[in-house]
Amino acid sequence: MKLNRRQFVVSATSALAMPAVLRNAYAADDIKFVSILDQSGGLDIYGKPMVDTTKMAIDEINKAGGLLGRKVDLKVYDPQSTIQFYTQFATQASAGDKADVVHAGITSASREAIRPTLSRFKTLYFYNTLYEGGVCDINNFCTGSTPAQTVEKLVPHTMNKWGKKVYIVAADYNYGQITAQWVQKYVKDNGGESVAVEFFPLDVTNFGPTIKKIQAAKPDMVMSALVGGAHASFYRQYAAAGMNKSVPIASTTFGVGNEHKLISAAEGDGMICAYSYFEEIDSPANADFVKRFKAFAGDGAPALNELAARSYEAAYLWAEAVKQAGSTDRAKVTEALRAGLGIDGPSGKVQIEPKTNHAVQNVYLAELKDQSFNIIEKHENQPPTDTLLVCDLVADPTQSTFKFENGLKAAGIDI
Amino acid sequence: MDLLVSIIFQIVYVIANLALISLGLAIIFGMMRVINLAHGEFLMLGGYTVVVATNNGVNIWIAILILSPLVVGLIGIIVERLLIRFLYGRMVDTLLATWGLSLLFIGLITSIFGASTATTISPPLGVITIGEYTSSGYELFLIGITILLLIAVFLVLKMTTLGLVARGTMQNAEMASALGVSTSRIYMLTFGLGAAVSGLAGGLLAPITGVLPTIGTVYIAKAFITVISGGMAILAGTTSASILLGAVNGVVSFVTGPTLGEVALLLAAIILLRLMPRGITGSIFRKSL
Amino acid sequence: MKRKAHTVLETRGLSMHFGGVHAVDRVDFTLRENELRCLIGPNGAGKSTFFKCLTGQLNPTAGDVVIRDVHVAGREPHEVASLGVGIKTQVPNVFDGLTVEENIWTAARRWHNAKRAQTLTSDAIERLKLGDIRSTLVGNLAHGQRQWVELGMVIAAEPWLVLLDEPTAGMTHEETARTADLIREINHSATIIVVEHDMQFVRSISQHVTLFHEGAIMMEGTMEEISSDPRAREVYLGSKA
Amino acid sequence: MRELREMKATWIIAVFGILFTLAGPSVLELFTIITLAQVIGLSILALSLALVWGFGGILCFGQTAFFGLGAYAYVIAAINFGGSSWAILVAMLVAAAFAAILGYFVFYGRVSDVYLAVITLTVTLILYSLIRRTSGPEYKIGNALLGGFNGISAPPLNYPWDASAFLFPEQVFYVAMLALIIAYVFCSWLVRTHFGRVCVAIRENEDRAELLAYDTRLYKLGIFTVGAAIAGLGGIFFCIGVSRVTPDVFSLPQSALTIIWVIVGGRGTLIGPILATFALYYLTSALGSQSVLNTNLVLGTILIIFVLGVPKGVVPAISDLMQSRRGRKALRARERRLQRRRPSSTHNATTTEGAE
Repeated sequence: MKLNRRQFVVSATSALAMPAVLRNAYAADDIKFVSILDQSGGLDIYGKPMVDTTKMAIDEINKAGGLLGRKVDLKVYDPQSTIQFYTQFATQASAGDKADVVHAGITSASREAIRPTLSRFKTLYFYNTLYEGGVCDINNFCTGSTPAQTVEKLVPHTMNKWGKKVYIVAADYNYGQITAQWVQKYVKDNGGESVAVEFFPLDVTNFGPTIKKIQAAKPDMVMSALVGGAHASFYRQYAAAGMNKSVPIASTTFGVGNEHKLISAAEGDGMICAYSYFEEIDSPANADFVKRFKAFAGDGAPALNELAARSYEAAYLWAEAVKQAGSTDRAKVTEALRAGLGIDGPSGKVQIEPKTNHAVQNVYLAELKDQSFNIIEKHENQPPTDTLLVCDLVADPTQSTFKFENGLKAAGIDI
Repeated sequence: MDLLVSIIFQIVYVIANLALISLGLAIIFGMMRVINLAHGEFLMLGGYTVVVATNNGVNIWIAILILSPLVVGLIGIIVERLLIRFLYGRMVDTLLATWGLSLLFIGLITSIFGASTATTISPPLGVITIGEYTSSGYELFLIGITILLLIAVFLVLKMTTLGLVARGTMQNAEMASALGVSTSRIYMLTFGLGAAVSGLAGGLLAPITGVLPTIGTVYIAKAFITVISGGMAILAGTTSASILLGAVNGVVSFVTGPTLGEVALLLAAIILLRLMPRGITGSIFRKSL
Repeated sequence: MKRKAHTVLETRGLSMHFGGVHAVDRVDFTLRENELRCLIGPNGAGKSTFFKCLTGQLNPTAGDVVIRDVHVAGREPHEVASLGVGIKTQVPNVFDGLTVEENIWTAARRWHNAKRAQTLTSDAIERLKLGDIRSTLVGNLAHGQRQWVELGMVIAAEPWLVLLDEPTAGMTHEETARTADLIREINHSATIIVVEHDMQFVRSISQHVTLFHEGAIMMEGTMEEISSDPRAREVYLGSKA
Repeated sequence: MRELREMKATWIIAVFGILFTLAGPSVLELFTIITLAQVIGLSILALSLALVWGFGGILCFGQTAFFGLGAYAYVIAAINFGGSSWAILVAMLVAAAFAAILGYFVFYGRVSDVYLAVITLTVTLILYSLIRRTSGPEYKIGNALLGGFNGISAPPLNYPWDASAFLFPEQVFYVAMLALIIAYVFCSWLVRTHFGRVCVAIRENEDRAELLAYDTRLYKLGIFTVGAAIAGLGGIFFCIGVSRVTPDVFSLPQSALTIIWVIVGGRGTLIGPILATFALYYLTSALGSQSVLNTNLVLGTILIIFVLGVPKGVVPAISDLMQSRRGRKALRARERRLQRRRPSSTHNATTTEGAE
C-alpha cells in the first residue's frame, strides 16, 4: 500500500502536538464512514467478511493518525438482507448521520435502492461488490470487477484447456442473465459453442434434472454463474454424480461466498475461477495483508475473497482521495478520485477509471486444489470494458443511471 | 432409453426428497395439530450435528444415522417441555411461537458457527452408472432410506403402544385422558419423534446440500405445502402428496427448466387444495395412517 | 280458515345416510300453516338429523324438502333461513363475543332497517325479560340464559316458520314453563316445529305430535293418542331401559 | 351506547394522528420523516390484517400477497401512465380484484380455517416464486420491465394529475399519514356498520349467522376484498418509501411479520396493530444498527415471550388491566365466564368433531 508518508508524518505529529483535552473535543468533528452490509439473513455469507476488512482498514487508518488530523468514525448498519432496511439506513446515514462516505450494498437490488437516496443527499457512495456492470453515476464508485473484465480472460483460457462446447448455468436474476450473455459472446468470439444456457432461481437446491441434461448434452466444460448458499449444492451434486471428473467447471462466482471452503477438496478440485483477488496471491503486500487480517479477526477469521479485499482497498482508495483533496467535501474527493487516483493494495494496483467511476484492476485466474486457489494467470490493469461501452462521465458528468438494469439489449449492446 | 431410466430415477429421487423433508413436519402436524414453523431449523440442526461430529472425527454414518436424530430429537423434547406444551389447542399461537423458535435457532447457530461453516464431508457411496448416464450412489441410498423411514414410522404407529396411544390421543384427547393415558407424555414423545425424524432428514441431506444457518428457509415452504396437500394422515398423506408434487416438479423441470418446475409444483398444490380442501387424505385414503 | 289447510312444509322420501347408517329413511312429512308440531322419539330416532335436513345444515342423500313451494333440499342454511324461517339449534348457538342486545339486533337487522331493527330488538328483550343483562357478553351467561337469547334472536326476526331443536335443554323447571308460554305466543303468528325430549313440555304445548323411530315416522297424532299407543310406549320404555 | 363510545375513541385517535402529522416534520429529523413513509405503508398493511383477521375472523396468512400486488401494480401503472395519481387507484383495484377471485374460490369452496391460512400463504409464495423468475428482458408489462429478483425502482408521488411535480419528503409523509388516518377511520366505521357487525357475528359463530339467513360467504368475501384493497394501499406507500419494489414484499418473513404485528398489537383492535408495526419496525432497525446481538436471536426471543406471556396482544392486555382495576366485580365476572366457558367450549368442540 502506498500510504502518503509525508502526510502521515504531518498528521501524526499534529495529533501528538495537540493536548489530550482538545483531541477529545474534536470527537464531534470525526470523519464519518458508514458501512451498510448484510450481517444476518441469507446474504451474510458475503457481508460478514466485507465488514471485517472494512473495520480493519478504518482501524489501521486511525492507528496511523486518522485523516487530515481527524479520527475516522466507522458506523456499521446491518440491513438484515432486506431491501427496505437498505433504504432506511442509507437515508439515516446521509440525512441523519451526515456521513462523509457510505460503502454499501451487495446485490444490485440493494445498490439500486440506495443509489438515488445517496445522490439526492449528496453523499459519496462506494459499491465494492463484483457485479454485472453498467452503473453510470458520478456519485457512485463501483470498485468490484465486472463480467467483461473476468469472463474475457476466463473463457479463452478454459476453452483452450478443456474444449469448445460450453454449457452455461447461471443464477436467475440480472447478474446471472448478463454474465451469461458475456460468456456466450466470448465463447463465440473464441470459436466455441454454447450448447445450452440454464437459469436457476436462487432458492433451488436440487440440481438433479440439470445434471442429467448436462450429461445428455455432453459439453466440454460447464461455465457457472450460480449465486448464494442454496446454489452451492450444485457443486456437491455435480461431484456426487461423478461429473467433476469428466466435465470440468469454470465459474465467475464460485468462491466469493467462500464456497470453496464449504465443499470438500474432492468435490472442488480442478475448478477454475477468475477474480481480481484471491487470498492465495503470492505477493509481499498480500502476504502481509492476510497476516494482519488473521491477527485482526482472530480464530474465526473467514477466508478472504474479492469482496472482502476490495472493501479494504476501497476504504484506502477513499482515504487517499481525502488526503489528496485535503478535505472530505464530496466534490473535492470525487475530483481527486477521478483524477486517476490509485493505490497499491493486496490485489495489486487499483485505479479509478474516470469515464465510468469503475476500477481498473488486475484479474487473476486460479485453479482450485484442496480448498485453496492456485494462481495460474495474472492480467494487469484490466479496464471495465463493458461499462465503458455505455458510459462516459467525462463527457456528461450529470448522469446517474444503471444502464444494464433491463439487460444488455436495452442498453444498446447487441452481442 | 438410458436417458429415460435415469430421468425416472431422478424423479423418484425428487419424490423421496420431498417425503424426507416433510415427514417430521407431518408427524407433528398429523398427531398434534401443531404447525411447526421451526421445522426447517430442525433440519438445519440435523445438518450441523453431522458437520460438527465429523469435524471432530466421528464416522460419517454414525453422525448421520444415529447422532443427528438423537440430538435433534432431544432438542425437540426440550422445546416441547419449555414452550409447546403451554400452547396446545392454540393453533395460531403455536405457529407464532415456533416462528420465534425458528428465528432463535438461526440467530443462535449464526452466533456460534458464523454465517458459513467449513465442511469436508462429501456424499459417500460413489457413482452409479445407467448406460451413458451417471448418478450419485448417495441419491440411491437416500431413496432407499426414505422408504425404510416411512416403513419404520408406520411400524411405530401401528405396532408399538406409543403409536397406538398416540393415534388414540390424536383422535380424541379427552377420551384418552379419561382412560388414564398421560396425554402430556404422549405429546412430548410425539414431538420428540417428529423432531428426530426431521433431524435425521437434515443429517441425511447435509452431505448433498451443505449446511448454512439459513438453509431451513429453503425447505420449510415446500415441506409445509406437501404436508397440507397430503392432509391429516401422516404416512398416506406425505407419500401421496410427495408423489404427486414431486412428479409434477420433476417432469416440468426436465421439460422446461427449474424455474417453471417450482412454479408447477406450487400451482399443483393450489389446484389440489381447491379440489380437496382437506388435502388428499381428507378426500381419499381417509382411514389410513 | 281455508288458509289453515294450506301446506307450508313438506318432505318427500327424505333420506339421510351416513355410510351404512340410515339416520333418516324415506320420510314423507307434511306441515300445515299455523300448526305447532312436536317431533318426538328416543335418542337416535333420527329426529335431529331430520331437523338438520330441513334447515340445510345437512344435505340429504335423497328426497326433497319443499317450503312454500321452494325446493330447499341441499340448499345452504342461509337460503332456507332467507325464506323467513327462524331456526334454533340444539346446542346454544349464539355469538359469544357479542352482547345480548347485539345478538338479537343482528337477527332483526337482517330483515329490517336500522330503526325498526332497534325496536324489534327492544321488544324481544322485553318479552324475554333480558333487560338486566342486555349489555352483557353472551359468552358470560349461564346455559339457560343463552337459550333465551337464542329464542330472542328467533323472535326478533319475525319469522313465519319456526324450527326449534330442543329449546328447553338445560333449562330449569320454571324456565321451561316460560318457554312453553313463549312458544304458544309465537304460534299466534308463526307455524312451528319443535324437536323435544321432555314429554311434559310437549304435552303442555302441542296439538299434533310426530313420533320418530329408527329413522322413520312411526306414527302421528295428538299426545293422548300417542301415549296410549302400546307400540309407542314400547319404543320409549325400551329406550329408557 | 357502546358503539358511540368506541367511535368517539376512533375520533380521538384520529385527532392524535393529525396532530402527529402536523407536528412531525418540525419535531422529527428529515431522515426519520423519509423512512416513515415505508413504516406507514407497513402499518396500513397491519391495519388491513387487523380488519380481516381481528374483525372478519379470516386467518389470512398471505395478506402480503395483496400488499405486494398493490406495490407492483402501482409501480407498473405509474411507469406506464407517467404519473402516480391513477396508478394509486389501479393498485388498489388490482389487489381487490385478485382477492375477490381468490376469495371466491376459498369461501365458496367452504375451505376450513387452517387450510385457508395455508392456501393464502401458498398463493403468496407462488407470487414470490413467479415474480423472482421474471428477470429476463422478455418479461415486461407495457413499458415496465418486471426485473425479477432485482425488482423495479418506484416512481415518486406527484401532485394530483401533474406528473412533473414530485412531492417533497415532507409532503409524502403528509399524504401517507393522511392515507393511514383515512384507512383507520374507514375501518373503524366499517366494523360498526351493519355489514361490519355481521362480519363480527360471523367471526363469533358462522353457523348461527347462516341460520339467521346471512350468506356468510358473501360477507367474508366482502371484508376480504376490502382488506385487500387497503393492503394494496399500504403497498403503494411502502414501495414509495423504499423507492423500489422487489419480490421481498411477498416473502415468508414479510408474511410472518405482518401476523406478528397483529398478534403483538392485539386481535380485535385496529389501533393496536398499527402501533405494534411502528414499535417493532424501530426495534428491528435499531437491532440493525448494533452488532453485539444477532438480530434473529433477539426477535425470536421477543416473539416467544409474547406468545407465552401476552397472548392477547398489548392493547387488549392493557385494557384488560384497566378493567380489572375498575373493581372486583369485573374480575369476578371474568372468573365466572372462565368457569362456564370451559365445560361449554369442550362440549362445542366434541359436537363439531362428531358432526364432521
